[in-house]
Amino acid sequence: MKDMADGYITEDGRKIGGVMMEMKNITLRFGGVVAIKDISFDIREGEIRAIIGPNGAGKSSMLNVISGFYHPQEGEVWFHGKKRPSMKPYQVAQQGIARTFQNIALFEGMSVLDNVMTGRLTHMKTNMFQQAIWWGKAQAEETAQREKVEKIIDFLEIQHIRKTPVGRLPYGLKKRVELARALAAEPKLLLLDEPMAGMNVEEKEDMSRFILDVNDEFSTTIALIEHDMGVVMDLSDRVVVMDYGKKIGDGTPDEVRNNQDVIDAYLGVAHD
Amino acid sequence: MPDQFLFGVEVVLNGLMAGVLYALVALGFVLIFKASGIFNYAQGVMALFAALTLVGIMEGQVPFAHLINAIFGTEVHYFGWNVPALAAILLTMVLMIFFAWAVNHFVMRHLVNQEPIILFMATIGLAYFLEGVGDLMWGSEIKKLDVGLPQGASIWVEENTAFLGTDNFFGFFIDKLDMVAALVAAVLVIALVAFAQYTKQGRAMRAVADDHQAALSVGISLNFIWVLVWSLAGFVALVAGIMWGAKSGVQFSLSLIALKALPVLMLGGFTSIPGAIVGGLIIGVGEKLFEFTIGPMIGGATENWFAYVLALLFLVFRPQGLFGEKIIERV
Amino acid sequence: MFYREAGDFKTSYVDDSQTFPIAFDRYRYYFVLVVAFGIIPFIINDYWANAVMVPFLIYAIAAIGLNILTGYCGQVSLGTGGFMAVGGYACYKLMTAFPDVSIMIHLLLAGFITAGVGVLFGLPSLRIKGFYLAVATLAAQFFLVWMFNKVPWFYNYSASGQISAPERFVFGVPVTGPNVEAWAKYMVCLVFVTGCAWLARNLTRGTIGRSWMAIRDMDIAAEIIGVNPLKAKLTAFAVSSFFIGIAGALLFAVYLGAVEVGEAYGINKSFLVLFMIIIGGLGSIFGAFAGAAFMVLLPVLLKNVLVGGLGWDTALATHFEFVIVGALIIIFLIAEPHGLAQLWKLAKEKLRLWPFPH
Amino acid sequence: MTTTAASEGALVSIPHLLARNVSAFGDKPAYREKEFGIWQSWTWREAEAEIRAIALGLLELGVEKGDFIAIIGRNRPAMYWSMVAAQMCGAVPVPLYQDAVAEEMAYVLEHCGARFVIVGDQEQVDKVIEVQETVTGIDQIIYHDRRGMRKYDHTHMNALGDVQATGKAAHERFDKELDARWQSLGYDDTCVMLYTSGTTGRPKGVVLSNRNIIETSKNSAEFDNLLPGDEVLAYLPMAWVGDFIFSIGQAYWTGFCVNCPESAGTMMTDLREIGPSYYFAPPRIFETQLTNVMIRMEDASRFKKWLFHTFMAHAKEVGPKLLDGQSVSGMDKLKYALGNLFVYGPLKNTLGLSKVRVGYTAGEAIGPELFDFYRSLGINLKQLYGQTEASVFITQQKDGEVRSDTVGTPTPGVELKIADNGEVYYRSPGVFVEYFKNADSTTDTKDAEGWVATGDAGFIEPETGQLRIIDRAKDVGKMADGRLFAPKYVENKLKFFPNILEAVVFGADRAMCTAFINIDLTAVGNWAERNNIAYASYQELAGHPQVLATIQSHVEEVNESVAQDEMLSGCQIHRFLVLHKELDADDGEMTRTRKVRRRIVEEKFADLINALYDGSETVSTVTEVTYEDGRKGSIKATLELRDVKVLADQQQIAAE
Repeated sequence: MKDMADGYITEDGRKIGGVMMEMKNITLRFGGVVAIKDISFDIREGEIRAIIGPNGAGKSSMLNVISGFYHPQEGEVWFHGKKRPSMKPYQVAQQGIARTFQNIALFEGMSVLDNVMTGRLTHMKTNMFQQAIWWGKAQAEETAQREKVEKIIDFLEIQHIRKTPVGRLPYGLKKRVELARALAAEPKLLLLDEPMAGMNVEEKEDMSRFILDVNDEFSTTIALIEHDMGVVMDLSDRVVVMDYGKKIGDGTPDEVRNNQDVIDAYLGVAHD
Repeated sequence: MPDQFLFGVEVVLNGLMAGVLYALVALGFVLIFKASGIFNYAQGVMALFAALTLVGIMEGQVPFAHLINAIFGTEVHYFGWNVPALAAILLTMVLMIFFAWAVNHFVMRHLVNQEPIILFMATIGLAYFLEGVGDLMWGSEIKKLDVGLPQGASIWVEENTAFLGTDNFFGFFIDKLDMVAALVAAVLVIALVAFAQYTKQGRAMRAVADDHQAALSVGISLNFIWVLVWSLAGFVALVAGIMWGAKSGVQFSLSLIALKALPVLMLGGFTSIPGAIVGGLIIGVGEKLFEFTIGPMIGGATENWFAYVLALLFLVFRPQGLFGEKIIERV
Repeated sequence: MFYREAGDFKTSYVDDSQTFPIAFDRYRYYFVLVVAFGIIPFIINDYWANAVMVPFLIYAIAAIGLNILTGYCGQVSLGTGGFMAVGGYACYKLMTAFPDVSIMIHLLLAGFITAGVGVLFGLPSLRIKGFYLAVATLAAQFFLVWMFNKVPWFYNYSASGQISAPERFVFGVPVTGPNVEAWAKYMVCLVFVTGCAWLARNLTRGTIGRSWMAIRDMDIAAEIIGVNPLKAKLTAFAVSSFFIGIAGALLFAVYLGAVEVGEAYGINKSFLVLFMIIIGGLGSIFGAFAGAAFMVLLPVLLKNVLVGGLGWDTALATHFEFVIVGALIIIFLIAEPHGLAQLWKLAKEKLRLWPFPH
Repeated sequence: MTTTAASEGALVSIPHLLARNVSAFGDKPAYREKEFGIWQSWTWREAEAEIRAIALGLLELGVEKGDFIAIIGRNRPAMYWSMVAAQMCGAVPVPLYQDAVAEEMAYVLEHCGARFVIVGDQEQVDKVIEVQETVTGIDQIIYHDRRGMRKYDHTHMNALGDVQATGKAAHERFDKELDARWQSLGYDDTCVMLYTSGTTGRPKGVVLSNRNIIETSKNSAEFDNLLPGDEVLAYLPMAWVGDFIFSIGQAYWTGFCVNCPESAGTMMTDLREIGPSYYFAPPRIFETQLTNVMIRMEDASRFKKWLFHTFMAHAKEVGPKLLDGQSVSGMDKLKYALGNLFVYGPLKNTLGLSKVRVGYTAGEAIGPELFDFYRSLGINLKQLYGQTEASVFITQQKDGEVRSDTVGTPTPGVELKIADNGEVYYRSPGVFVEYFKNADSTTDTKDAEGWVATGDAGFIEPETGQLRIIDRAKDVGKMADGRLFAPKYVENKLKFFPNILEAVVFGADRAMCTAFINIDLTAVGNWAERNNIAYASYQELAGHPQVLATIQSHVEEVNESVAQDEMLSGCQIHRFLVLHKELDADDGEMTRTRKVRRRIVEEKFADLINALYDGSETVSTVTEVTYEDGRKGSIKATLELRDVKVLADQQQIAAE
């Protein structure tokens, strides 16, 4: 990895750009419990950034801070070179940050297609009255958005379940539908919260391929949390390691793998 | 002291007494909610049903008399005996326990793991059902309930507070029944707390309230606990029914008290027994005071809605209620 | 069994997302429309209009309204009666204040006014969830009824405290007042039902509908993927109240003619409409119709059987109705939480797969 | 107006037909493909524009007259367009089996010397790149689906879309050249080259001229009265001659619409959505469908089962008669109409066969039960007999003269003769030009007068003129005692049992017949599930005693039936075993069209055959297998051999 002022080149030859998002000295408390303690790191354009750590390290809380669901008591979030003011989650989504959830958060009462269509809500422009009349603007918009969504459905190979209610799907497919919903938003930054939790080896391979393809096809920047170390090391360009709310490592997979603090955290503490 | 102020104090006192009765109904809600997460809309109708049954048994009414007469063309109404109050109360309680079992066996058992809102709607259905059954069993006319509780304003209080007025002639008007009710409510709360703290069943009940799965894993029978809490709720309903029935007769409006208990709960939180008491008192006092001060200016009868609007405003600022903990949402 | 879908393929997204994508369903829908508009008006009599058709159509509108709020957006409301009252009284005030304006416009305006009131009472939904909200909507119910009862301006200071609809015409035919014919009542309601169902379908099939359902299914996730909860919930309250307001206005102006607020728009109305959508099916426009039909027909049927057939007295029959309605609610929630609409859907699926079982 | 002027007489190539179609019904749909959730469709005019763009692009890339262009991919309009575009450039399209392993692909690409390869997606690109290690002639790879292709070296690689774009941009330069090229195509120029799967040896490149294809398409289309409004579903391998005739030959001749499914997994749903009016499927697919029908009906309520069986029984009696236009009593008609409402109609609808006007099956003998089932539903299912070398059609069944045991009368324009040894010969306008770079084989197969040997033994029924096929001519042999041995005849009888997927019968020059059996995993697996028999693999299920017992009873039934036929009674099976693996094309045991390669099976499982004849009770064996990803492995198994009851020869009984 060659360091450059405004980016670097990865081992497999991808160009990584400048800093897209920067977390500065984030501290998050729930009542007396400190979930995140003074953590700083950045995410660069086009990179796959992993956050790892034992259970309860505060990884999900960090993702929740990025997506605007939790508001840290201290610290700043910088996005595209500007300090992000306190925002509602849906405003963060409108800025081009989409995510998936650790415990699948699909809309169970809707079909796969409708779920993915909700991913495009931030791109919908027609107002309520146009929609009530339907003919004209609303229908045209619906068709245009459907076309984009179908591309995603094709991309993730879920055509055969397009009209199935998500409630009936097996776990692995649900995860994929959730990814589709996030992708449908055409995000600049995609957050994945344990995208491979609970999957078998084959499903993990599929999901890894999709993640790489997404990064490759759409040049989407990806930040992910994952437990499976092997997967993380294969997928990601740089890794942040957290333990008990603190950052104990940050760097390329190789650097992190050889970091003594990280080794201690994983070996010394008998987490799962 | 000016009379106006004293009137106010009297209103507050009366409000407190009414609040105690609200709290009594609310207590039934809390019991069931804590143990099973069910918001039992039928609690008020249970009180009505219990009171109807009590009167029916005491007066020796033939259950379903109208129905029987309509079907068989007979003219039966009364057995012709009277049952003493205490025995009738016991019999009613037996019926309420049977009802608790039936609710669990035929309804709630089949709705395990449903969303709370579905359970809530099921209890609305239950309320309709029970109201219909009550009317079919005992008839829908207004009945007087007399189990020997003291009635009328307390002369003692009136005489002993007379000195407060400017001409020593004021005297608070407080219903004796209300005072009994307050006493009963206090006893009931203490008894319930003691039951929950010191008996095996009580501890099991609390365990279930904390964590269903954990309770199951230590061998507590959920079905038993649910029948137990529904029975307890039935008992509370019976007590509330007796109090309200004795105060204003046994009639349909009794079930509307249940609706009053809802804002009480919203204030106090659905899971807190002290919350129910405090909430009841706040609502009782609040609505009486509001009616006393603002009511005349805007047409009166503000008790109809005051409690709800108060609870609504309150909730907007503190969604978890008075005693509830702040909810940390997770994804 | 009767479905023949082979060769029915879609070459555009418009075709693919139409309301009745299967030809057989489409023809059945046209058939219903033809019967409703072309046949029933010519054969309907006073009994059928007053006992069955008109209340069915009016409650169908209300049920569609509540279903949008509860079934699609997941916000339970027990304030339907109160909002219907707003529609009724708004219509009355408009009719008496602007006698020259068409009643159809008044009915629509009544809907818009109710929508405004609905938004106002919907504001707390941003903070309050689940049955807390359900209870909070009771505030609307009780407050509004009290207000129409106690503020004389609303009933034009009439001595009785009641409001009664003056005679109004559409195309020269009386549709309100004492001289209305059965078919005229029926047609007014039918036009509104058709319009409302069409609007509701349009709203629920697109962006707004999906953001409602997203809020219903998982509100936190919905917000994180970009649904503005304020907008979604308030639009649901507005649209829902719009329909309910129209239903309330029709109930007053076309159906009852004269109204005492506590009786016509009491808490029982709220429950009635809620039961309609539970039995009919949450989150389904067809369910609103099915539920309304069921809850309107059930008492008529019971009355005919118990009072007409067995000679019971009316009070007894009413109590019996309570028992049956209560039991039905419970049975539906246990056996089929998605109501008649789901049964209908399952039956349709079965027929489509016939002779195979799955 | 030039194209209309050129009409009938000048329709000498597929591009000519295309031009005719554009002017005759330019706005009618020519292609549809389920993609992105809906049926994308192209009219003849739009299709022509796409094809022309590809052709221009190919010219720009330097395609010369007479070049071979390999086409590899699943059935997609773009792939068909590429074939026609190749023809427009004067090149020869060579469609390949998309599931061929790299080895097979290498042989074909080397043999035809393809300069251009047009493929569907990344998977095929990878294979072709692998092939390029040994095959040097490939100049350009053109791929259709861009997915995953970003990182490839594009110096000799293009996306089809880009080729079209550059083609369009360069149209000023190449329009004239292109028009000159396709207008100069002649009736005897090569239309397409198709590689036969070859039951033995290397694949052979069958060169078919425009005359072959167009005459055959014309004759067969007129035979069945195919119309521009017809719909077909293109789902069979593009490298198979049948697909070429149906989806290009007949489609361009009649102008009907070709529909491509979304993926292999959604084939059945897509079939149902399209509801083709002209449908072809090998018996295997009909069989799978019937098995599914029966399995699903098992779970139905008793009433539905009763309804189903009652009406199906009635249909069996009446349905074929109605279809053949014979007279049927009014009562029967009424009952059939009821059945149509409650059972046949919905059944055809769920199977997607409601609208089938002309249906064909071929390739293998179809079981009479199976054949009658579909016909009794009112589906006009017929048989045809054909070969790549004949541009498919040799014989076809006429409407109203359909039987399960014959393959029909000669297609218009075809002459038949039966040689002394029983082998069937034919001569027709569809007879192929030659085997590419294989003059020896060509002369072996086709004599100077144009007669082609089919390799099948059969006879023409004197009273009906229908051809009846007994077996492969070279497979019909003699047993040690001189009695006739027709393995295919017995194998087909075995395969008519739903539980039996494949059977291979041995017995040439031996004293008795024996057999290998492959069980049908769907049917037997379903049976096992019902009977709570747990199994982890095909192998385990195949070795289960109860399964063996069932198969044994099937074999005994077949023996009874074989014993009826005096000529073939010697073919009764004395011993059999159930194979521990499914015969597979990847292992070379079958052709890509799923015909058993008898020689290879005999070689590979020689130890098992020996065991069948040496009387041993069990046999242990190790077999090499190829996994889907091309890796090799081996499986070990111990198989149980079973003796079967054999009926005494009727003649002998009579003699004694």
